[in-house]
Amino acid sequence: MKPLLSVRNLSTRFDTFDGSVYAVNDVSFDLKAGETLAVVGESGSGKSVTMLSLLGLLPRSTWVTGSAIFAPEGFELDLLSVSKAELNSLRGNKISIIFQDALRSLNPVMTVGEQITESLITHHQYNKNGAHKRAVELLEMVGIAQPDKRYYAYPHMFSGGMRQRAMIAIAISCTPDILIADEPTTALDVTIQAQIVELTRRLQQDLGIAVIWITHDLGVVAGLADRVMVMYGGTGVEIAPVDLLYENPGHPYTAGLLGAIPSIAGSSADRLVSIEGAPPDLFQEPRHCQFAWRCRYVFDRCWKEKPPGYIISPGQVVKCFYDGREKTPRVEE
Amino acid sequence: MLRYLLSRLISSAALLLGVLFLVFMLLHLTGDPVSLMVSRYASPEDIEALREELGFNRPLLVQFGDFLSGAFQGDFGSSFRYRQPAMDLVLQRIPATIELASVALLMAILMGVTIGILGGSNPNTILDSIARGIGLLGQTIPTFWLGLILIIIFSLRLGWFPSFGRETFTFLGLTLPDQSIVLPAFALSLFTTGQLARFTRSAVMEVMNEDYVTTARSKGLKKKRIYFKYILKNSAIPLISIIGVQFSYLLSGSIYIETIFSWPGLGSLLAEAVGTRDFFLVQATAFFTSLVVIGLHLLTDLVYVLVDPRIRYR
Amino acid sequence: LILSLLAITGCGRPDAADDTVTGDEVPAESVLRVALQTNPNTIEPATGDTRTASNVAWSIFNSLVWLNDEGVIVPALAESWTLSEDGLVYTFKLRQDVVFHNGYPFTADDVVFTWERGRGSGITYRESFLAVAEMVKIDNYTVEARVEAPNAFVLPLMNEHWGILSKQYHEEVGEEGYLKHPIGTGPFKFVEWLAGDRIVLEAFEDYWEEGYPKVDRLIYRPIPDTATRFAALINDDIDIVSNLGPEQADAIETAENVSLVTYGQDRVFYVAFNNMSTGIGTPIEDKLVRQAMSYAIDYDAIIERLFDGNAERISGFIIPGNLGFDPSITPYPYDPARAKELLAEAGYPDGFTIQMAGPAATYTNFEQVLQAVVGYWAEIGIQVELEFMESGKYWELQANRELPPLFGDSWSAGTGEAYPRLIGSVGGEDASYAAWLDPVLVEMIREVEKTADSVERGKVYTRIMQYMHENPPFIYLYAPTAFEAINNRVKNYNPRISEQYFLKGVSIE
Amino acid sequence: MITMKEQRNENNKNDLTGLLIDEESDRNIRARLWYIWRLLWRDKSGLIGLIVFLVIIFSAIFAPMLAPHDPLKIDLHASRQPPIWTEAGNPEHILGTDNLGRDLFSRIIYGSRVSIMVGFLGVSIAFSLGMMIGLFAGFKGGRTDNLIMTVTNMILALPYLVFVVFIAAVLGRSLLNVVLIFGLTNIPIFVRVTRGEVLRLREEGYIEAAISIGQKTPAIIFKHIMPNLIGPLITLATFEMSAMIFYEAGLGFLGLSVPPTVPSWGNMLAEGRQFLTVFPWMSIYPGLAIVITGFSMNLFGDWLRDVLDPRMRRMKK
Amino acid sequence: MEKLLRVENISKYFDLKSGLFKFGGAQVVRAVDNVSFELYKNQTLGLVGESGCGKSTLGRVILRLQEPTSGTVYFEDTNLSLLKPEELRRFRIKMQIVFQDSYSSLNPRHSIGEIIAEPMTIHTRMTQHEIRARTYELLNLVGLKPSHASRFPHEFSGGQRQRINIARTLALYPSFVICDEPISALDVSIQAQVVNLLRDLQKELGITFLFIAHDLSMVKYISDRIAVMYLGKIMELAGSDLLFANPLHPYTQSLISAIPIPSPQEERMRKAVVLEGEVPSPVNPPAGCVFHTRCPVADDLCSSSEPDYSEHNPGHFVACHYAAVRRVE
Ligand SMILES: Nc1ncnc2c1ncn2[C@@H]1O[C@H](COP(=O)(O)OP(=O)(O)OP(=O)(O)O)[C@@H](O)[C@H]1O
Ligand SMILES: Nc1ncnc2c1ncn2[C@@H]1O[C@H](COP(=O)(O)OP(=O)(O)OP(=O)(O)O)[C@@H](O)[C@H]1O
Ligand SMILES: [Mg+2]
Ligand SMILES: [Mg+2]
Repeated sequence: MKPLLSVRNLSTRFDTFDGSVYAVNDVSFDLKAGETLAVVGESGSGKSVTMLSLLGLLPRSTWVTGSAIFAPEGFELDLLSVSKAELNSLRGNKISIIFQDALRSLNPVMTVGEQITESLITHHQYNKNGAHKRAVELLEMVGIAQPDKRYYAYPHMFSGGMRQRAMIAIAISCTPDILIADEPTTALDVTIQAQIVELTRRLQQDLGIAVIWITHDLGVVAGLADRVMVMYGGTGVEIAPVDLLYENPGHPYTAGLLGAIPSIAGSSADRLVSIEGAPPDLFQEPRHCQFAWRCRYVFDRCWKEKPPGYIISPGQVVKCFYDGREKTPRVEE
Repeated sequence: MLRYLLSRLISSAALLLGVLFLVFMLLHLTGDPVSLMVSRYASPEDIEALREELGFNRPLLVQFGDFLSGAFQGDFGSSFRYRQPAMDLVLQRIPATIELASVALLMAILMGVTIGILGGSNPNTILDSIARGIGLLGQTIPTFWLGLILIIIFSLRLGWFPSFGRETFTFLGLTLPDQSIVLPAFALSLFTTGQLARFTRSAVMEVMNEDYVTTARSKGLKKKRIYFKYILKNSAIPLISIIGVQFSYLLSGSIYIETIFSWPGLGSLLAEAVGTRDFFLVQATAFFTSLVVIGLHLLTDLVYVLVDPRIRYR
Repeated sequence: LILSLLAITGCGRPDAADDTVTGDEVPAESVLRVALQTNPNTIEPATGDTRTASNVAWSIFNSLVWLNDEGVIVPALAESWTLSEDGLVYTFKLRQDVVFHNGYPFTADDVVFTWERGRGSGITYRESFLAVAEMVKIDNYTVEARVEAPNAFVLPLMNEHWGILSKQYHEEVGEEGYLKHPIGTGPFKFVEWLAGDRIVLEAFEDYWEEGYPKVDRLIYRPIPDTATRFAALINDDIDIVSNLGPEQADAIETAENVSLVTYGQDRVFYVAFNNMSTGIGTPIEDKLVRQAMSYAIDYDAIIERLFDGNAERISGFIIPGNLGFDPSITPYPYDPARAKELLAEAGYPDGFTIQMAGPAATYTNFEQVLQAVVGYWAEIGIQVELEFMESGKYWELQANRELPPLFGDSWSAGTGEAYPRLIGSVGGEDASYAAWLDPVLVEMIREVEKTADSVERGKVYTRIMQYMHENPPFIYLYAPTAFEAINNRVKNYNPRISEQYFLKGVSIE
Repeated sequence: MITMKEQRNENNKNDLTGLLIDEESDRNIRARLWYIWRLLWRDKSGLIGLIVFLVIIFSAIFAPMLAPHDPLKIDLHASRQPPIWTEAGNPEHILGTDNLGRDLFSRIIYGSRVSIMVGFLGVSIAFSLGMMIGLFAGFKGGRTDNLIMTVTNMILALPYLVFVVFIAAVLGRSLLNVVLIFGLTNIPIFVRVTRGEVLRLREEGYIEAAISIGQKTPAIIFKHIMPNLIGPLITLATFEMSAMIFYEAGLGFLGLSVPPTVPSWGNMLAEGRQFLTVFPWMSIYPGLAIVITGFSMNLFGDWLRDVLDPRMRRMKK
Repeated sequence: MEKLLRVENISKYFDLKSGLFKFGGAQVVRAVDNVSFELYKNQTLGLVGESGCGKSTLGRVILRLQEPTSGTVYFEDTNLSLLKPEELRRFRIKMQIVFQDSYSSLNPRHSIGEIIAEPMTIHTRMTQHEIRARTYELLNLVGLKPSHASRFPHEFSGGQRQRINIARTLALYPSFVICDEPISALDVSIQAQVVNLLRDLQKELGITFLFIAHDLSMVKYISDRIAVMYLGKIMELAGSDLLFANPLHPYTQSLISAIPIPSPQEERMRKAVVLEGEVPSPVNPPAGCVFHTRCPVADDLCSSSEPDYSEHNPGHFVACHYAAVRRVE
């Protein structure tokens, strides 16, 4: 089956006064219809920029290269080369996105309801009344009590969880093919996070939306994702089906991440596995493995070239010259 | 909401009281006004008698008390020079000044906000530099100098506008100024235009970086909608609170502009009253100017509350 | 917001301008528009505190007598008058055909009332009324004015400040009401006064002088700024502008629609010395020093450069045109060498340092003149610390005799005689603004007061002039030339040296 | 942020030497200066502002050396000469002369002294007193703070110029008075900014950290608050300085500024005003001097604000 | 076990109104409401709870960085509330705090060396040389290099900054350190570095920790005992293994069940209790048991009367009418 979205060699560079920032480097991944892809990585690893690049939402003086073939039923186009107008007609319609901080993502001077109707009116020629009715339905769908009243509320009158629900309502209002959720629960409490995760999962099943879920919480990923992409220093260092990744991480960084989480069941006597050092500086164009600074298996080659993607098991692609299983540098076939 | 209103009202009243006190004290520091009031030929006894009559030889606080109770009854004393109740003189002049300041404010808003938006939404472009330049220029050209230059160019050389005075016409029962207001209002407005351009520019720049604007773009909304409903509406909020302050600048600036353009408003009255140290008249002028300013502050606060839903339900 | 503000503004002044007419709206009506330099405080002669104010007032009011264009006192509301032998009683026969603007008849009661009111402590020119000790109504059209000692200035003072008020109307509206809406017997009647904006007068159809006034409407517009006044004139927005700067004369001469009117003024600009308070013990008490300082100034350069030649050299407080002027007395020439000699003679070969004050923004170019004067003094070694004060404060200090040893000022005289400026500035202890006390001089001034005969008085004046030249209490700087400009459609405009104007005869083409 | 490469290199070095540390701090100072230079270079308007500003200060300080004539020297025979580039221009007087024949160029140079003095001293007064009161209010909190802020806001709500004019008229003309007026009337704005900053800084973790390690209050103010306060206040100061120069001109116009014998831009404007129609240069050049000075100070102030406010810097990308 | 610190009935209310003119009834935030517990020497007490439930405030009040509204804190035998400001300032040598925000708790204008040396210059008479030596020692202790002393905070990564914070708190050998969410702002790969460091330090120096966090799994890893807070009150307190094995309070139960497990199989097996609704505002806390609005097993009793906070089993404190009676499932 053809993937719904197929991103190839996506790179994004910001030109700033202090120099160029190489925020995303050579990211490739596929997204199938209806599946959930989790993108994990630490702060600054390029998760958000990757997604914003796809939607053309980055500021001026940004350079995006690569391709992103979006192929829902009926048509096919490259998100990175279509016209602005065409992209605009997809945004919020076929592809929508929700952000981490729901309060700051909602217009403070517009009612929540009006913000939901906007996409409907823009993309689906709803009239005012129809849009209103639909918006109330959507509010109800995302679990907001008294939706007809809450329609007229302003964002600041909602609690954190409710705002995120409202954001979800906006995002799914046009029943998109892809929903990108950029750390939607990071700002929320554990108990509220559980509510939102639950809600998204339910809506995804009901509506058959493909979800890209960005997070740095490996716990959330475990329960939510079909496949996982791990990002480090702007590169997708590993992509794998979720079980495979947790059982058998192919990249030293992935392994490090998993080791850094204490397990509830585990004993407190064990030391946590920590990755020494700090994330890389993105001001230099990467010419070698970005993780080399911190990698305990680093050897000469790591400093000389960028590792290509090695398929180490079905569906598991790793960008690393070191073969963890064999405990030797990888040999080229 | 009501409570907010009430507390704003009370603090405004307190503010006014403070203003009265300040004006009163400052004036009394200037020395004795009586000697100014009498004729060139008056004898010392006459002066003493007048001083007695007007009560200037009593303790300051008592005088202040008197002054306050008078003020509450709308009695600000008589202008020495004009021999008329100070309040009448002031009331007569207030409309012209408010008219001038309002038109200037309107001009400033039209020009300043437009310039600010153009600059702010295209940061670091030529357009932005021009916008910043105009903004700065407005803030650095001395107001009265600008006024004179305008007279020379547009009145003397080109003859497009009258150089002085306030002419009016009546329309739908309203007395409105004719083109005679153009030059003075423009000269007066330029400073505020500059300020507003700057504020707008930075407000727009700030709003443009807000997540909700990115969200709006991610919804695939039309550019126009994003501009009006997201960027403008949100940048307007900080601007509202500035407008009160700007109006107060405009009222202040009218001291120069009204003198130059012979605009019959409070500013020229004040310049005159200060020059002749017309005790009660200065007091009344300063008080009513402050009253207008404070009133406007109150008004902008209320508008603020209406426009920004975040405050409304406090 | 703005709209509502405008609305408030609009509603606040329903009467603002619906009936004001500007220039060409109604062609049938002739309108004379006059620019004023300052805002009058009142438009009533006894309280209007500036020339500007009283000139407006004299369009509305009449006195018993007035000065004709030759500078001679002639009857006005008084048909005729007689003076008793002892010079103590003036008997005025009043005109019987005169009515006030509101139709009230003019009678002796009004004259007596005007006198009574004028003696009130709040009246600016109270002195003018105090000069008459008693005012008695003989019958409806006869009054007697009694003075305590013979005083040559009773009639000139009447001319200057006695605008006859209507007693009845004053009783009806009170003092404030009167000043707000003045009623007189003059050629124009009051229509409206928008403070700071305009004063509108209208021809009084029942005016007692046949054939006057010549225009239907008279509008005064206060325009404080020189450049603005100039622009208004060139733009045909104003018909008569006074107090122009000399530097604008050229520009006006080249303009087609306006012409320049120049005339000498009965005003003396001077630097005063103080020997009554702050000047005591300073070098300026020495006559030689004062003479030296007089020699040190290049008056011609000042007049040439700062006034484009448009001012008169003067040799004293009594100037050409004043009674008793002696042309044989010549002004001090510019002679720095002589000045140095005198200074050395007085014991100050290296000069000295002294303070001086001047009023700020009051007279044309006067601040610059004083600065130039100070510059010249510096050249003979006298260092002067010059301070300009806001005029209100300045006159307050002057009245309290707290000004520094030197100060610059000017004094006019509206009567054709130098008496007012003499009595005011060197008239002895009682004179409020005097800083110089010279008993000889005071004695001579008293003599002027007592001498009713003008020829005799002239002789006294000449003596005074001589004395004040030898023994100068002032540095006599110049008598200015006034610049006025009129639109070419204005006819019969005759400004007068006394700075007192009547516009009743002015017509518009 | 320090790159790992550097860290690695450092591992090879022999640490623990005082020498190294001195070298490091030296590197730091130079790096900072270099950084500031780069910031100036990339925002040219700030650079221009700074340069013009420095030129003006320079000319104010060295006025006696720079001015070709005595600014007070009256020469009636040389009065009203137009600037050198007009036909009637006199090479003696570059910008021409005024009504009393004083050299305009020299007067403008000397005038910068008054302007800078008014601006500098005025701001110094407002700055120092305002900062002290603001610090006090912000730190004391409670009723004291409320009272101070009520008074401050009250004064800020007044029509500013009306009061400045009023006070100036009361006090009379002198440089000291002008400085005092601007200095004193601008205290509230410094109070407000200082207090706002103090309240913000008090929330900063490092202040709480300083309290938690038992630091004394004066030390907290001087070591932790003040250095961080200086930035915003200096930015404000540049703006206020240009505003004061602007307002000085206004006072000059009303005849309320420094005595007319002192060459100040405001006075020159006021004197030239009546000749504007006939000898326009008398007021145009002092006017330009005011505009250029204000412009440069504002440009520099804008730059400073952008640089000092990390939020703004990020916005500029 | 030896007690180091005793907190008795401590409360902290914030007054929301300010200004010269106040209208209407006082609005107070009950940030911490009648909390009592004890801390044992050389142990770590974990404190968890949702955002805004008063954890940081409790920490600050214990150290008297904020004055409590009521209640007392005993440090060994000293009643901290009775100390005069100057005494308190000196007392601070013994108790320190590591703040949540590693970025803002270091003055950007001071070098690392100055920052770490500050406590020593305040409280000791050490010479410059001694201070420098101790600074290097501390830097080594927290895994940084002495050459870093002359650098400025912005040159360090979050983890390194947090280490600098820790070095500063350790400068004067404190016996008690509050760690207020020291790792929340850090990246996952860095978190472990700091947690390992804290545990090592405790072992080496015998420090007592109050470890505040909202990440239950991390708290469990580092703490000997755990207290669970909700809306300003402690709901449950017990030894960490005990708490996880047998949570008595419905809130604790749902919290534990909501922790995502980083293992796909287990995560799929987990039956989470998803609590309904939102956390009520501390300005207007619900009557009765503050948790009753979201509690799946609450009844009328819960909404009317407030449960006692009492020792249900030895060492296991809980505030619930139905502790161990009803379980959420
Ligand atoms: N407009 C921009 N200009 C310059 N650099 C940028 C810009 N936006 C992002 N970056 C840089 O790009 C890099 C990747 O940022 P991104 O927001 O994608 O990280 P992230 O993985 O989403 O992190 P987080 O978990 O904190 O959201 C960061 O180093 C960031 O500083
Ligand atoms: N100075 C203050 N004034 C008023 N309210 C305050 C103040 N400090 C804290 N609060 C309120 O007290 C409550 C508890 O705050 P606290 O910071 O202790 O929560 P927390 O549990 O540390 O939260 P987080 O996990 O977000 O750090 C919150 O509702 C907060 O809004
Ligand atoms: Mg992100
Ligand atoms: Mg906290």
